[in-house]
Amino acid sequence: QDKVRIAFLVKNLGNRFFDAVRDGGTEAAKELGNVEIIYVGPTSATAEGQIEIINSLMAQRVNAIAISANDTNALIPATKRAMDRGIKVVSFDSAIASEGRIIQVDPSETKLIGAKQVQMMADAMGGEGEFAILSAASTMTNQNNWIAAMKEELKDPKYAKMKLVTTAYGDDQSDKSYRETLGLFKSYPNLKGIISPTSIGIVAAAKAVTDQNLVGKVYVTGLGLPSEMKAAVEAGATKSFAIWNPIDLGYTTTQIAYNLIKGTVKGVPGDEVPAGRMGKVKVGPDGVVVMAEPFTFDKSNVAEYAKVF
Amino acid sequence: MDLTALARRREVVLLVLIALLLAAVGARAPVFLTPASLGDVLTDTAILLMLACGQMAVILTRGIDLSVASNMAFTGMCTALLSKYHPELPIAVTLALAPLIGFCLGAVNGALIAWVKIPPIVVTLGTLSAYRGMIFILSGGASVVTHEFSRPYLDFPRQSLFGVSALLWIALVVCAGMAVFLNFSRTGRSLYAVGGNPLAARYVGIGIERCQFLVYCLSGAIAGLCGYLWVSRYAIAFTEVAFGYELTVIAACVIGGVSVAGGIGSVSGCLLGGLFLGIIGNALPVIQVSPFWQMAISGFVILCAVIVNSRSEARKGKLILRETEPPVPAPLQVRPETPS
Amino acid sequence: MTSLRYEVADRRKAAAADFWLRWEVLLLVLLGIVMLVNSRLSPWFLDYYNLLDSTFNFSEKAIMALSMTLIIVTRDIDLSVASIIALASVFMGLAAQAGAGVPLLVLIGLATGLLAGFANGAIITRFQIPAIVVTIGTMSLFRGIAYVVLGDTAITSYPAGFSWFGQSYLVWSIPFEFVLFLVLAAVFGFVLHFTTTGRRIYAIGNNPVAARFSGIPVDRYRLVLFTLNGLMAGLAAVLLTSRIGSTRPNIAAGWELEVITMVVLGGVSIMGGSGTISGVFIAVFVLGMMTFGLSLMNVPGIVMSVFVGVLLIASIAVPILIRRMLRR
Amino acid sequence: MEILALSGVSKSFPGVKALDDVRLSLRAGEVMALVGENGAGKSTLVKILTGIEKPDAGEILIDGAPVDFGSPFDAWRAGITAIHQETVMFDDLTVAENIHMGHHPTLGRGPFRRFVDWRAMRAHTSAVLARLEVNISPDTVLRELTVAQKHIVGIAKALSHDSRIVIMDEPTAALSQHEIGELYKIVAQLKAAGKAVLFISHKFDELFAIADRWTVLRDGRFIGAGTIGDVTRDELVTMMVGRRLDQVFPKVTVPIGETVLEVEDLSHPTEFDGISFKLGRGEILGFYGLVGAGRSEAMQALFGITRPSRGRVRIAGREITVRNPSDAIRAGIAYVPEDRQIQGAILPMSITENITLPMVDRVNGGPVLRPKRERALARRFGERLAVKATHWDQPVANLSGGNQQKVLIAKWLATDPAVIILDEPTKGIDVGSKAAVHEFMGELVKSGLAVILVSSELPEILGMSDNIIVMHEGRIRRRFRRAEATAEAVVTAATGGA
Ligand SMILES: Nc1ncnc2c1ncn2[C@@H]1O[C@H](COP(=O)(O)OP(=O)(O)OP(=O)(O)O)[C@@H](O)[C@H]1O
Ligand SMILES: Nc1ncnc2c1ncn2[C@@H]1O[C@H](COP(=O)(O)OP(=O)(O)OP(=O)(O)O)[C@@H](O)[C@H]1O
Ligand SMILES: [Mg+2]
Ligand SMILES: [Mg+2]
Repeated sequence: QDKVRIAFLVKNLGNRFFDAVRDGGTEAAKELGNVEIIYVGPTSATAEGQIEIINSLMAQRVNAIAISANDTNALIPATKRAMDRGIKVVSFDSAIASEGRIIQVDPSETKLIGAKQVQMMADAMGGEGEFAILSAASTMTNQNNWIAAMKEELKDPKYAKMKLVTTAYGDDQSDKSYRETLGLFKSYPNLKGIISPTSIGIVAAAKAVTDQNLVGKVYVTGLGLPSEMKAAVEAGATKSFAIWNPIDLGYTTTQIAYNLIKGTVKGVPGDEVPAGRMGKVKVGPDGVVVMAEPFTFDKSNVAEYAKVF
Repeated sequence: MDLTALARRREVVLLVLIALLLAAVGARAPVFLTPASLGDVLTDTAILLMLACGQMAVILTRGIDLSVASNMAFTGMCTALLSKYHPELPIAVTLALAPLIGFCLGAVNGALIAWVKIPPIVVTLGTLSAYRGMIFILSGGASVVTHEFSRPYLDFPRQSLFGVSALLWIALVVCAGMAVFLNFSRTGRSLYAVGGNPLAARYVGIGIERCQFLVYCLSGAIAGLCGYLWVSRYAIAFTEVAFGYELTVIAACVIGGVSVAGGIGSVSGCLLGGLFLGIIGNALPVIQVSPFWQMAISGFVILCAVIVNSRSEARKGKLILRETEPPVPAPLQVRPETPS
Repeated sequence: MTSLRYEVADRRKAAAADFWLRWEVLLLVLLGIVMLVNSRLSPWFLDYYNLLDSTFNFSEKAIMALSMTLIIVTRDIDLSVASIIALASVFMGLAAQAGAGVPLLVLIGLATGLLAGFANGAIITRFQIPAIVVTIGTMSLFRGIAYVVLGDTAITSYPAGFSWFGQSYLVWSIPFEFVLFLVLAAVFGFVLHFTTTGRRIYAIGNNPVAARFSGIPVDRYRLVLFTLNGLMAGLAAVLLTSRIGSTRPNIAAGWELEVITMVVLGGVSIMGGSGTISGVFIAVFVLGMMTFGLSLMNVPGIVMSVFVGVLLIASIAVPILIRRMLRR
Repeated sequence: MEILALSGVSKSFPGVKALDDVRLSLRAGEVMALVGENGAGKSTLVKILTGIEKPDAGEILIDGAPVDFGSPFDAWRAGITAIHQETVMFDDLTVAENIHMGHHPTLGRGPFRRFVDWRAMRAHTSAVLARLEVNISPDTVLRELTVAQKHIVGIAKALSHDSRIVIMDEPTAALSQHEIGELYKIVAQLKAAGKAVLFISHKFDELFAIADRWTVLRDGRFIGAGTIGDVTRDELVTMMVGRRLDQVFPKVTVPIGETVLEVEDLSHPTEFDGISFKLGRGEILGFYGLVGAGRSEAMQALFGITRPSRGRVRIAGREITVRNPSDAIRAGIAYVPEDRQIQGAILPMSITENITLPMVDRVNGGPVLRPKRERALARRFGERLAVKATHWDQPVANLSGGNQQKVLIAKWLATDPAVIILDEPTKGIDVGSKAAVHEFMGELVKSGLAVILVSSELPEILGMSDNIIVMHEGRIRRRFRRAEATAEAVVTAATGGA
């Protein structure tokens, strides 16, 4: 019998986070047997690039496509066409709007992610002072959702002494993020912290803090990869940062896609999908599957995880 | 030189513009004008300045090197991998190897342009893609990040000598070397000839091919060196390093008055052009202009600069009517001595 | 009249080598090779529907390559096309948010492109600045405006019927976009090769000064061509926006170089004055089929760019080298 | 004593055998005239002697020893310098650098010995320019010089090097009478200093005035050589073209008809002022002046290339506004520009396409191309001017200078104009073609055209014109009727005298 082919279409290639997701997928494939994982992504993180790849995956008649979308809506026409041809489409990490996929696997809940980062910031800077956000491109859905969630969380009276001064955008480019960080230092001499909910931004911001000898004065936190953040944590620029487990994410997504292909579940809200070592996952409203709270890394555990992803 | 002639020099115009720009930014955010802050700006712009110098040499010969950013990223990745897998190698090796790798990539451009005679824009458009793709093939798409580099690799450009960072020293040496090369070497002068009038250059025996080959090698070597400096500065090497940066480099040259038609340009103009862009890039976050404006503003500034340039360039005709003295030179005597 | 007359033939006797060294023939051979290799390597390649669907990947770029051909033939270049797409898409998006209907949206897209192209042409001809310099500037400016307007938002509220342009099929499952490209290619080919306008465009590309002395309004032609190029970018914006149903400021990033690559691979000299639409037409397929084949083998896009870069250089270098060898 | 000898030199370009078994010898202290029709291969020979082109076969001997020039630099070191037919200069560099490009003086001493010595370069430039007794600063950017001054710099460049052989390829073609006189003196100076001069020109008067010996080429082949005293002009011409030419200026006088063109007070803020004249059917109106007198500028304004600040133009009594060249073409004005390579021909395009370009819509009878019609027209006018080509689709770039000029005149005749402006129509054209052009002007006026002839060649102006206008520094200095024009009076007016 033919192999079951599941394609992982990621935002862009060369991103360790997604590489780890793929590893999770491969792990699940091995367990399931007879599953082939295809790992693809555009050069730069654009919707057009992803659409081209969806077209080619459709032509190859893969059985399922798991997508981390560069654009919530732009992929819908393409994925709809794919679904019309019987290809199961699930999205993970960065979602496609509900009509363009069957299931969205959220690594964590937006609200949790926002709250977590504000909490880490508060811990690092002692609960009071000015801080800024360094985001990626201004167009990224999940970034913007998290920022909105952070702002919501800040309304909590226990954060009353913390002041969000501005949001800067580093376009997920190291040099730009770095420059933006330097700009923040100049514009806000009293700045005590930076939250960067993007793995490239957080590295650049931590590097800028170290380079400017501001360790101990300005703290960087946000979402990052242990392997990339190890140096920053060791230098003291970052006390703690968070990320969900990409391996579990890939693993679960593969399990869900496989079950959809086999027809064991439909993927409608209320379904319980068997997901190997993750147990059963429950499909929530709008076809969203939520995994766990983001995992926090600090001096105690970063070195260990840096070897993994 | 009288005052109007001085005012017509592009470098002077640019200098005034930069002063105005600094004043305007300083008025909004005085912190920007502190020596430390200006030092940061200079450090941040150093790589751009070097690249612009290399690019200028290319543009002087009527060429263009669109592959600098890809070259830079490739070389950066090579040095990064080297640092990752052979952290024991002394920094001097990296410093020698980076320009060498860049040189080789530039030499490929140069050979195709000079001897196969493919137009520069076509060759470098091709290598722009090809070199970028090679990074992915080389690294398997993975990035090299902070803790994977050896200490000296990351620290070297930040070491300071007489209060100036090594990065700036390198930029200074490269730019000064370029200025000396272009103004005081026969080869440097031939570049102006090759770009100004290739036919005439051929008639005076200048090896056009040699000059073309040379400038791409030079631009490549500088890009290679900058590749290491860039990666070390931002402590990350990945496929998309400096993506699209070639256009910023060219913009710096253009603002600095380098003529894309070839034959016109100076290192000082180029440096001012680079600084101009560098200051804007660094000032916007400081004066809290929304980052979304940054791109539009640089575009606008580039347009303004080239329009102003073109105005001051505009030929004022031959002014036949203004000549008052009839052109009757004294009769020429036949003198038998040998011409020297 | 005095004079000893010379026998002057009407035209040169064509040699066989001339035919085989014609760019179009070389490209056709190349296309053949690409098709053959791909069909060998992937079982999915030679599939009617797959091939037709793959045209979605390049139709918009190919349409822009047509007008870009004219621009490059007149010795100019336009690096701002991709940014014009972004700008036009943004304005369409704003109009859609304000509740504009489909015809109005299309009109706005085309008009934005037209105006942006006109702005390029006006600055270039009015101030006599090289096109490459001006369009590097407007490239940032136009996309910058898109960022200023959209900031961190995306526009997705397009009316239902709008998706027709980029997603519909005509007879025999041929995508509308592709048919549009074929029609436009025929029109552009006719204009460039069989009309006096085309003749004048070649004259301008070969020697703009002499063209002006021959009574050709050179700057007006350039202005019109840049405006036309803007219009084509506007059209591409309509198609692309309709196809993906959303607008972001980074839409079509990097397309300018892909479009220019198509044109140059099509044998259009970047120095102006030579090149044919048929060459560009074939080049579109060479690139389109090659990337489609590679993507069927799940080769990452960035690795494809190595193929594209090498193909671009090799396809130009090899005939030059062959000619040089033949001359020996 | 023979210092340069060439034998058996051949050179082919794709499709043309430019030189075929050519020989030539030069002796110290003499001027050798090299003559031949357009396309005879003279410039190609110069390029071979200066190392720009490599011969396919043959031998170059200097002082009896064979040499092989790998590059122009080798030729330069061997003591050969040339003033080339095309002005080959660097507009954006200074005079000093233009003269020294390719062999800048260096400091020669100390750690910086390989550095360019700007001081020495300037000083040397001043010295060379002083020897030519011209007042140009070495630091002037070339772009700011007049055409004549640029030419002087070109000459200075050739003289700046202590060369033994100086080649001048049509050096006088763009110079005015006055500067030609200066040049003759320089040639005499070189001769006296024991140099060998190879002088190429289509003007026989000057050849007989300065040359000692002659060599004739025809169709790339050596025809003959000898001493200038032993040959007559007619004999030379016969050798060049392979037949006799009897008349020099075949002036055809037709009665001047009604006024077709009337120009009144045409002015420009900086280039010319108060240009007024009338031109009748069948008239040839000559415009004379030094290079840079503003003739071309005025004509180009008339043709719509530049915008005049005031003035009126009437064609056949009707006032017209010329905003651009196509207005002028529509009104029946044709302008054959002086700069063939840049303003005139579209070199990579075919003869046919060049000829039909100004009226491509009319020829094709609509916007769609009809190759047959175009070729018929090209053949008609091309044959009328005896263009030498292999086929009508040949690129103009492959033609010799003279044949390019013929194509250009054909191009403008094809527009069927009422007034044709010929700006230096015989600049750099050989006798045969020149006679053809002159004869042709006669035919033009006979057929009722009015001709404006802008020329810096005095005999041509005097020989061909019905009326002569002399310009000086942008203004009309004097007008002459044919009968009252003498060489002295015209030159005096041109140099600003009364
Ligand atoms: N680069 C070239 N490629 C092809 N043909 C050439 C080239 N250069 C010269 N020719 C041809 O070689 C022949 C000799 O040209 P050349 O320029 O030497 O003539 P010439 O005697 O100097 O004529 P003129 O008096 O018009 O300057 C001509 O037929 C010309 O068309
Ligand atoms: N200083 C200069 N710099 C550059 N080009 C010049 C200069 N002077 C003259 N020219 C060129 O030479 C041509 C001659 O122009 P102008 O009208 O000044 O003189 P003219 O009287 O027509 O001289 P001629 O026809 O003998 O060259 C112009 O078309 C112009 O292109
Ligand atoms: Mg010649
Ligand atoms: Mg003139």
